[in-house]
Amino acid sequence: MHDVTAPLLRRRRLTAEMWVLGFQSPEIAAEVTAGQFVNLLLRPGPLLRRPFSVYRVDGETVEVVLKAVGEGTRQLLDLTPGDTLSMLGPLGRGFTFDPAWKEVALVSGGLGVAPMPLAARDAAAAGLRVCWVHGARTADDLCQEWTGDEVRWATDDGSRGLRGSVVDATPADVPQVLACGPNPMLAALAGRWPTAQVAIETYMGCGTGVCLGCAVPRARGGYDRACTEGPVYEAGSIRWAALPGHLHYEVASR
Amino acid sequence: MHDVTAPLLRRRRLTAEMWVLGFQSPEIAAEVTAGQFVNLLLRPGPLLRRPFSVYRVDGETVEVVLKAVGEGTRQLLDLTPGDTLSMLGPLGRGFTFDPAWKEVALVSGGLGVAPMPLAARDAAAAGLRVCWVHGARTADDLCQEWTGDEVRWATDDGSRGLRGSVVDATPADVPQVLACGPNPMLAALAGRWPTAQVAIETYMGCGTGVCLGCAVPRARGGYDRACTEGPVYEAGSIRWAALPGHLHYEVASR
Amino acid sequence: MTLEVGRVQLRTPVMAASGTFGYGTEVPLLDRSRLGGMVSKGIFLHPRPGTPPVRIVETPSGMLNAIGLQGPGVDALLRDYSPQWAEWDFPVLVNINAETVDEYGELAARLDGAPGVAGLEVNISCPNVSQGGMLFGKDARLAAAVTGAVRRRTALPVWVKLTPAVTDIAEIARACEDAGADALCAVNTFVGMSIDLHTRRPRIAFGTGGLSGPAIRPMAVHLAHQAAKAVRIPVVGIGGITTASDALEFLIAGCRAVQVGTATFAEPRAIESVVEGIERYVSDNGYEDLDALPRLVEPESEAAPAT
Amino acid sequence: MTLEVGRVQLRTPVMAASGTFGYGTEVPLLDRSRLGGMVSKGIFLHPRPGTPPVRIVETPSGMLNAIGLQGPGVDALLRDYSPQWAEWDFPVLVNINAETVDEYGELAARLDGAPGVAGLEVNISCPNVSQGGMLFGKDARLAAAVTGAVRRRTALPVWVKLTPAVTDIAEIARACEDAGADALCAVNTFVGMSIDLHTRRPRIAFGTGGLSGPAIRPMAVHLAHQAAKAVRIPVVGIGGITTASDALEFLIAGCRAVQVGTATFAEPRAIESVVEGIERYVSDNGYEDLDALPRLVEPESEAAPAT
Ligand SMILES: Cc1cc2nc3c(=O)[nH]c(=O)nc-3n(C[C@H](O)[C@H](O)[C@H](O)COP(=O)(O)OP(=O)(O)OC[C@H]3O[C@@H](n4cnc5c(N)ncnc54)[C@H](O)[C@@H]3O)c2cc1C
Ligand SMILES: Cc1cc2nc3c(=O)[nH]c(=O)nc-3n(C[C@H](O)[C@H](O)[C@H](O)COP(=O)(O)OP(=O)(O)OC[C@H]3O[C@@H](n4cnc5c(N)ncnc54)[C@H](O)[C@@H]3O)c2cc1C
Ligand SMILES: Cc1cc2nc3c(=O)[nH]c(=O)nc-3n(C[C@H](O)[C@H](O)[C@H](O)COP(=O)(O)O)c2cc1C
Ligand SMILES: Cc1cc2nc3c(=O)[nH]c(=O)nc-3n(C[C@H](O)[C@H](O)[C@H](O)COP(=O)(O)O)c2cc1C
Ligand code: FES
Ligand code: FES
Repeated sequence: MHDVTAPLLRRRRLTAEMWVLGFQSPEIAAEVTAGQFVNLLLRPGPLLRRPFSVYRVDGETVEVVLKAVGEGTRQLLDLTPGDTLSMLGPLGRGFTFDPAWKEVALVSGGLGVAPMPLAARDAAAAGLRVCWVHGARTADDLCQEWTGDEVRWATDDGSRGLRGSVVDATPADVPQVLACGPNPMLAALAGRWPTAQVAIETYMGCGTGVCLGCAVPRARGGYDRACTEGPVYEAGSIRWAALPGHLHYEVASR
Repeated sequence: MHDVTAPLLRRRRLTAEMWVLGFQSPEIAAEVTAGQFVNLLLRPGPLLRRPFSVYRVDGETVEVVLKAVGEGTRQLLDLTPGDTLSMLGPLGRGFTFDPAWKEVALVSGGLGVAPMPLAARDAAAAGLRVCWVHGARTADDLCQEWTGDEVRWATDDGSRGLRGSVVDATPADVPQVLACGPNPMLAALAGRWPTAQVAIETYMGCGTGVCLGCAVPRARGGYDRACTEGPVYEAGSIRWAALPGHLHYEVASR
Repeated sequence: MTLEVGRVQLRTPVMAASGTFGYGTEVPLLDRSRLGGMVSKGIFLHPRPGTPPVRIVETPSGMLNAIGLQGPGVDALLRDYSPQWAEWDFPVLVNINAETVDEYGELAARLDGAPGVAGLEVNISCPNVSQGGMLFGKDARLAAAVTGAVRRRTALPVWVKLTPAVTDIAEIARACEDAGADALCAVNTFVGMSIDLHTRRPRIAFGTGGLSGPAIRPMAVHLAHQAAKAVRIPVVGIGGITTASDALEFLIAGCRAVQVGTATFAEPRAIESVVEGIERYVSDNGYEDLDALPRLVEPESEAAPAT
Repeated sequence: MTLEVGRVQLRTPVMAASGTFGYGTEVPLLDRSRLGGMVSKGIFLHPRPGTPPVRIVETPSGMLNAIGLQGPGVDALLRDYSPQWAEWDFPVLVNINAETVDEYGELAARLDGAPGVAGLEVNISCPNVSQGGMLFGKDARLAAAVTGAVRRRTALPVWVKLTPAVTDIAEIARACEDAGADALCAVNTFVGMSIDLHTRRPRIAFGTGGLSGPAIRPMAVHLAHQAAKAVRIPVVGIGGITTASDALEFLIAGCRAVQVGTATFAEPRAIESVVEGIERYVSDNGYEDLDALPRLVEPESEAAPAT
């Protein structure tokens, strides 16, 4: 784990609301694997760090993808190149890849696309064929960047690809699925692919395993820590009903 | 009183630590008189506004002078041209000028120089001869910008002008004195020129007269409000012993 | 959005809190047509000079204040302000303060029937000089005694403003209700201290100060919720409200109205945007009016938290 | 800067607070040589699953948490952690929790003499199941009963961690001292609530949560100061400490040491810079050591504030 003072190098837009920010962070770039995250601290800024999956790595650059949903993400999008923040990572346990699968579907909804480019990289390294499945509300919200051998789109309104959910767009016969997106989507996926690997989001206090704030309810009973044992889990091992469907609050005014 | 969304237009350095920031704020520029202040709100930023004397006015531009002493001033100095803040003002009652004086000494220590350029402007407009007296710890800390008919410098170490205080550097026979600086300096001045007009600093809650936080102890007993009846007072009317000598705290970590 | 709260007719559910709005005579910029009502700066029977500076320090997302209830006394209030208030189209409550139970009663009697006074807000966070300086608001019996004394001496609506730093706010809320309060206000500032490392003195000259601002909001919401569950009279929520979302937390927690204090220091027009935001929430969600606002969905467990 | 506090030998005056440092086994980046000591996550006699998510929400300059004292129980603690602690060169106190007075005593007995356990920190902010869930720490008699029960069952140093939301913390501090505490820790989190406007439920699934972080610091400094004035045993200051200046406020207010909690979430190395800053302050001011640190210059008036 490293605590890197990382300058913003560049940013680019993916959709009307989604941006990619690239920070210089050589130690983390060198170590991070698909599904791991970094925890970002802004000063001045909110009290706690903000966790983000690593989107892509390019040399010494670590990319994250985000949209403004609250104070922290707003401040992140207000950074100008050269501004620095503290980047703690890589954190958590990412996806694992088994060459025996031969093929893998990378299934994401909305911002859940975040861990997928690295997953595609690591899947390819493991010799796997990659089927990229990505969905959003409507065509304009789709992240156009994709990597793999095949791509499938899904939109709620049918404006691009399948009209329906990414779960429906995923080839039924694919041997393994790696997924990320809103909890209800992942819960649906767990019904069909209980052995899928899913990267889940929880609120986090520390991101390093000491606070027990990031409780993930397990099917076997009890909770463990998204930041340490997770954020990637076997879909069938999660007690989905005990996870909040949406994490849609924001720190109100300060 | 106006609440202006004011963009930073420019900044320039006065000393190693002192900077002038110029904001576009036409309504306030048009109305402000010497000794009045503006109350600046940064978002994101500290809870309360930060009061600053108006340094100079240039067309639609309102200038303030400051150095970094805490979170608010640090954030102000981090602004880049184009960034906006909320500027409330003009606030308080400034200096008054009487043509009968013929001459006036504008006496300032350190950042106390802040209200003096406007005072020189308004004094000249009232037909007064201006003697500019400015002091600091050492020559490097002196604000070099001055306006008037005569200038006198004072430094604690004698590196420029008189070695000693600005009070000593002020011509003994000047008919009227307008002063600003640390409270101990103003208290010393009050001993010699009880009818001097002094601009004093207190911590402020609202800056607009509603909180009673900016208490100024008066010689006649009781307190009144630096933001409303002040910040300019007759030196002899203040109970100096009841004013804190230094306002040197800073909001500790948040 | 007019509504009646504790026998006072409010124009909107958002009022200006005591001590943060003066006597209502110096309020810049705010569009007063959006103001539900206001509470005056706290007044004593006699004039008080207040505490020496420093009176205010900023703290993380909050501030400490010790003004010492500087004020002109009730005679001057009746002479200088109450006639003006009588002209205004929003209600003014007078925040009353005293050092003994009798003095509270006396003050209430003096204000009874005064023009422009729509009601009394009883600040029980005052030290009881006859009992070693303990705040009236910290003891259910004393809080009830003050409420009763005020109640007996005036026909005006009586709101009692609760002290937050108590072991059980529900007990005190019930005591005030039983003693005749028309409404409760929750909460006042929390006692705090900040120390200057250079002088090794408290930054606030008085020593301690009252903590207000967003920092206290989660505690204030909890206490207002506890109070609202304990009584049948309306509760007015106070503490760290800056935006409409903040105000709505109090309303959903069971409050009938709110007061905004510290936030107006940074944003003199804060109350306008709070009112607008509440209106928007009510209409966006298709509620008929504020009374139709659904209340908090209580979690299963109501036990005290184990962190 | 080694010092003895409440019969525990600390390496520096800055400790890691319970619940923010796990069991000390997963602490990234921090240079442990600067750590004065640590307090483990709170433990119960039996394993506890903890509360369902959401457990944490951020608030202005603070955060609410309701972890529900998730933990493996004392057997697992003795098996998995205490042997490791015995190898470490800084003291580990175990934060003990229970639902009855007897259970506190039982837990203390189980930990007595365990390797690597330097002392007990008694968390009295637990609901007393046999008395309607009122926190032990809210009542002087109950707090003393818990302290006494622990004291009788162990020879280990006993520190008692005070609950902040009480009418009179000095009374409870004295009761714990009289019942045999070696030190007091002030303070634990403040109860708070935050409401989700979309679901109209508390954001914390449990309902309420404990407020920590810089927001609470002015209150914590005040309460630690009140406690320190009330007792002769040492007081350990806790609440919102992020920098050395914050820690020094507690020390000048009369505390002998401090604990850092929430700040380490953002800055895993916060404790290092707090220790360095204290050392610098002590040497810059020419004090021989921490004991020579002068205490607060009390203002003339000590009455409660009238805001
Ligand atoms: C392992 C992990 C990976 C993530 N990866 C990404 C990513 O690649 N791209 C992306 O846009 N977002 C990602 N998130 C969510 C992201 O952390 C939140 O959107 C962000 O913290 C919101 O911060 P804010 O200050 O803008 O919002 P606020 O709502 O103001 O934040 C308030 C608090 O809630 C937390 N929070 C709010 N929303 C979420 C959320 N959805 N998940 C977790 N915590 C939340 C914040 O961290 C903070 O503590 C990830 C979360 C986790 C746990
Ligand atoms: C009428 C008036 C005019 C002023 N004019 C100027 C000026 O022209 N140039 C300038 O540099 N400074 C001026 N000051 C002081 C300036 O307001 C403070 O330096 C500034 O508020 C410090 O903010 P901070 O966040 O950097 O410091 P912090 O110490 O972090 O601020 C904490 C709190 O203390 C207050 N505060 C801190 N120092 C002072 C101070 N010296 N006076 C008043 N409040 C203080 C802040 O407003 C804030 O509420 C003036 C103050 C007043 C009252
Ligand atoms: C400067 C100041 C002065 C105050 N004066 C009084 C007062 O005279 N009487 C009173 O009952 N409350 C007083 N209060 C408390 C407020 O009315 C309010 O209860 C408290 O500040 C919490 O709300 P807020 O966080 O919105 O400010 C004062 C608060 C401040 C900040
Ligand atoms: C996530 C979290 C878990 C905590 N768990 C415990 C606990 O198990 N036992 C306890 O006595 N205090 C617990 N606390 C309280 C802290 O030890 C500390 O008293 C409090 O957080 C205030 O300090 P701070 O502001 O530095 O965090 C916990 C605090 C947090 C934030
Ligand atoms: S976020 Fe603290 S343990 Fe996972
Ligand atoms: S700063 Fe509020 S009255 Fe002057």
